[in-house]
Amino acid sequence: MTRPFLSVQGIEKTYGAVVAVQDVTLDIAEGEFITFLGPSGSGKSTTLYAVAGFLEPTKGDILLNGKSLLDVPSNKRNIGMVFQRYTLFPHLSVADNVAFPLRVRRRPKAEVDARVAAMLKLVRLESMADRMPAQMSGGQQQRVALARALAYNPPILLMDEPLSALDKKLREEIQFEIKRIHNETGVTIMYVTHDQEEALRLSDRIALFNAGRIEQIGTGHDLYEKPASRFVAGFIGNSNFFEGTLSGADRSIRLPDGTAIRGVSLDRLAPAKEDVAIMIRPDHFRLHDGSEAAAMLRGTVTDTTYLGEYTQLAVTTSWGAPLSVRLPQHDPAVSVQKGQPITLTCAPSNVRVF
Amino acid sequence: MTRPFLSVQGIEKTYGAVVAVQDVTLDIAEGEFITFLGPSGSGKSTTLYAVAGFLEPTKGDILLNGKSLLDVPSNKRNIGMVFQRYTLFPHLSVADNVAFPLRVRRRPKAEVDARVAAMLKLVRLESMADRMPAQMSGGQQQRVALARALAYNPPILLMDEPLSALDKKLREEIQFEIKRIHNETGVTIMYVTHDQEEALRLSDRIALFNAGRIEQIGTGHDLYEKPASRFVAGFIGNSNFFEGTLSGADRSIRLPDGTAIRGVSLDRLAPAKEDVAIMIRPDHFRLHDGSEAAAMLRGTVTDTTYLGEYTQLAVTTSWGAPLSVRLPQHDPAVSVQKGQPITLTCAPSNVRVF
Amino acid sequence: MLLDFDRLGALRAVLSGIAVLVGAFLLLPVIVIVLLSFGSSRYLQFPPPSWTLHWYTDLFNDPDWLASFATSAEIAIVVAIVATLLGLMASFGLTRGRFRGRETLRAVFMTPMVMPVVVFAVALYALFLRLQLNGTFIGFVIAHLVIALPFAIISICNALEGFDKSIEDAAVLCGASPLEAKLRVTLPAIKAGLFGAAIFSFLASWDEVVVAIFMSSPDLQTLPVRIFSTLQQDLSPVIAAVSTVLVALTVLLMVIAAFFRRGKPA
Amino acid sequence: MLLDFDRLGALRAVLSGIAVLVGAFLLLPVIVIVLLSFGSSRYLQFPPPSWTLHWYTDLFNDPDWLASFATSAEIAIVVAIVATLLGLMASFGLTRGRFRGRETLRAVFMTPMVMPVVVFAVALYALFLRLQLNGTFIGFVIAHLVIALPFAIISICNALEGFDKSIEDAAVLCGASPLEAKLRVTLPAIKAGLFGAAIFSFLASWDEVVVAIFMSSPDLQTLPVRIFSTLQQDLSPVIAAVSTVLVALTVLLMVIAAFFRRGKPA
Repeated sequence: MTRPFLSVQGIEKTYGAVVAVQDVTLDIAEGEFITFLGPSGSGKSTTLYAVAGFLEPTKGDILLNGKSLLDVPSNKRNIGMVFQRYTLFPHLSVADNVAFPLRVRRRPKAEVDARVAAMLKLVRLESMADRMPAQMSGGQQQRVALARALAYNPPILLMDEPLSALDKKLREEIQFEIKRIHNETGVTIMYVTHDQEEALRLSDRIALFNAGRIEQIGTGHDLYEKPASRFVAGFIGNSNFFEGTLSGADRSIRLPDGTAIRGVSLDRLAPAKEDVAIMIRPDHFRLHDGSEAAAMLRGTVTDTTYLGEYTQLAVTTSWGAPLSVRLPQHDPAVSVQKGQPITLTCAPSNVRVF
Repeated sequence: MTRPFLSVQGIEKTYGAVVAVQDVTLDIAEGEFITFLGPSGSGKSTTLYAVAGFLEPTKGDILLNGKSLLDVPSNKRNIGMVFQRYTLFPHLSVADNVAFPLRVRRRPKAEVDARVAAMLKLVRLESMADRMPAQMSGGQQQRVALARALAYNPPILLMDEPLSALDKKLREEIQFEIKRIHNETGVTIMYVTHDQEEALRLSDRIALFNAGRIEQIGTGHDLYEKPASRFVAGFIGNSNFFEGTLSGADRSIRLPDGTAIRGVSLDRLAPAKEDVAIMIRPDHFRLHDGSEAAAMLRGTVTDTTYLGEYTQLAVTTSWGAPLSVRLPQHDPAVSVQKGQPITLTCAPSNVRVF
Repeated sequence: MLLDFDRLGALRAVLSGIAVLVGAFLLLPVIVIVLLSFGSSRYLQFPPPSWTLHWYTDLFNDPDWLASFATSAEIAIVVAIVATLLGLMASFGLTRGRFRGRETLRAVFMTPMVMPVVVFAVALYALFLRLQLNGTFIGFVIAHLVIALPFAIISICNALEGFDKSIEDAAVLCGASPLEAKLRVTLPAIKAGLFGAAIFSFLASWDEVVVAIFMSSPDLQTLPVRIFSTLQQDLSPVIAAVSTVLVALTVLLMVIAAFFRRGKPA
Repeated sequence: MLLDFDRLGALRAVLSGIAVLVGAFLLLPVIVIVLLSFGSSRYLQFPPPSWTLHWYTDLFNDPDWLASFATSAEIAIVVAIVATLLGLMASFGLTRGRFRGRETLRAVFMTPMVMPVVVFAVALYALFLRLQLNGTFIGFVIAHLVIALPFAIISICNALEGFDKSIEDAAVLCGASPLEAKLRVTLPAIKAGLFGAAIFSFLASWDEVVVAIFMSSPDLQTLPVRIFSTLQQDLSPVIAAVSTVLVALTVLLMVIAAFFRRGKPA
């Protein structure tokens, strides 16, 4: 196996008795876009700050091209970073902000000017070179911050929830820009967010953090389709959980009302487990059309909500558990009425057991 | 026609030369849940404040059961209101907050106590009667504010973006509570929001505001499926717009590359119009399966994004326009690759022309 | 923030050290005076050769000092009450009113804080000569009101600006008249600010000396004036004792004000 | 907010009226003194019988007044510079340091603002007697530094707290050393606060009278001290003229400070 570009090895950070991150290990390839996803306080930002050199891990090491970064101070790590808050230098123009890291490095004026022009072109703000930060919108400021962070060609770009202060439309627009810039520059990006859609949209791989540890690393497809734990299944996408038991020699799954579900993969399950949690995503249900099906659920519709692209049903199962179901608009089920009994099916490959 | 419960008649409000709302007219039935939806500054809050009596319209009238409200001061209008910000009285306990409107009205103690208990039960915070507001989360505070607003049985409840400060999960939870309370109490609700999903989820009818006027009033289904204007189509749900022309005796629609689209309803169109805007929603496209279709678009896939519940394609049409397409996960198109040519179809009933 | 800046340790230690030194420098005079008041030396030897409460006994047996104490307290209490009430009404006008020149008026309110106090003393003296208010209780109250009002107004304006007007609007929609909403909701919610205004006004009057020197008559002398005039004749340890009492009372009131501020609902 | 409260008009008008009256009450003494300084009456008749610049001519031809003016200015300028520099370092320690008792230290810094100024006068006088600093320039500077530092620290601490530390962090990640980041990014960003600190420190020294009375010698008298001592002998229109000059300078500096504050990047 080839040596990884950036390697985080068993990082731990404690504040007194509080453990912020624990045993975080991951390897990142050159040019990869990796996202740290997780709820707030899960340790994703702490890990990023350790890479930036803003805090020293209690244990573990961080290697870049095989060399430890720990004894290198932040300002010598040559890492670019875009912060959650707007961090443009308020007394400097846009061009001077982008030029700052180059001037600190005492590069010749011609090189600085050329590089500033190139960076502003990259983020499509050529016309705003002379603006002051206070005259710009939040979205524009973050694009300038991105240009500044890339100005000195850092091998790694860290982004700490850079879009969290922006509204939804603008966020999507800048996500698109970030993806384009990643393609054009080939820089390695470590991106922190708590927004799963943003993570899915941007990343090559996602590291899902929970309570200071990495719960699962993989592509968005891996995390959505093959969640390694109940936490992952609950965090990525919408999900219904209900109780079930494994029984018989064939270890088939039984729902509380006795219905059996067959053909579900039990690979990831501890062998001796009997009481299990069953997970089905709201959009994996279909209205039962009368044919034989491997997984069938009976219940009563308690509410229907028209949501444009789909219709959401609130269903109470025959054993009283609430169920959320999303049917595409063109499904015949859109005519389902409140209070009506309903039978739903789901492909066994879409049923997860934990 | 029976007399409307609440009637807003030609309201206008100007501040100097600035027109905040103009010619806003709508009738609300008793027990209805109506939502004012629109971007910020569109006049939805101004209209609500006029009903609350916090501002006096420059023109127009507001009638409750046929009687004008304009000369009734705010504190005599008997209207309940939940504000965007947390407005619990900070020095009073939860129970005293809910009791406040009853005590102001000098109701007997026994009635106040009974009513407070009933209201706290309604919002499911019985156990928190003695808490102070500062000890509660934002979601709990808004539920107490709701209990307080309903304590004196007002005929109308106004809600001004009450959930905008809460995070997504909590927002959905309280939306559900509001819907339940609306069902249980039968109160008439006027609700302001800028969140289209919230509007779709809660309302019987939606009034979509734009630039101080009502653009369209109707059910969520009406606004999504039969948008009256390009603004409505763009605001509710995701949408692709592109240019087209009407031609020939049959007034069929031609795309810039010459393809004709047939069978599209032109009802809402001005008769003489030739250059039109065509709108198709991203989830209304299907992959062309080779059969004859009424509407066909050719293009090239420029990007694919896996988003869990669906896959999003960025497509450039043959005449160079960007197109956003969402295909459900089980569609065969999920195997489409970047750079590949693609042919999409859309049912003529899903094509809108403006 | 999670950042702990282990790496910036050296710079941080230097800056913290400077902060502590500057703090010590600022406290030094007060510490010296407190120590001297308990020292046995008639000539303020420092460090004191031994400790005694003698000067406090002298102080509390001197009817002149006690009279000044009473005068100061009476004036300061009346000033605190009037300044808080006037300040409350003025602050409502300043934060809620919408008239031309509101910003200018706000600046006017701060005038007595930034004006040289000696100019105020001259001006009030000249004005009161004509009105025959010099040496009267009411003259003292008016003069100190001018000094104290800006503090009351700052405290109450801050409280009112920190108070979300929507809460008062909510009370009105609940059925309370605008005045009732202010009395039952707004005032209780800003009570920490009102209390702060009263304490700061009290202290502004209680500690004031320059204007008081010109106002005072032989019969009506506030405590700081008596300290000042005694000091010009002789630096005795009794003055250190009075000063210590003055400091103790000030610190006590500041602690109460801070405590009140912290206890207020967030 | 869009609310315009047409309905609360009456109450609002009353409150606005009170605000204007209180403002007039606070301005009255200053207006009287300015008018008197231009009045022709030797005996400060009010309203003045006619107008003259006579007293200003007297003032600017009197070497004693001019010497005091120079003394005040020299002391205040040195105090402003030293207080701003010391305040900057102390403020960094206060806002960035993380040591036990940081909150206490912050309270200590405010001591000179809330302590009775007469106590400071007593304490510094007693202290300086021993150090033989009374009547010296350095003594004045140290004494006024104690009075001025809290203002400088408040102004700079506010600026530092309003400055997002992430911006400095960004400069460090851009390759600047921690010290370089402070000099090239943090200081320019808080320059309005530094300027405010200098102006307030200058004014605190320039306007101070009580401590200065005890420090001063016949050779070294600040302007407020000379006003004070002249006033005790005689209330002449020249004093009104000096007071007006003092007020004019104070207002000028406050306007500059306000302008600077407004001009800073949002």
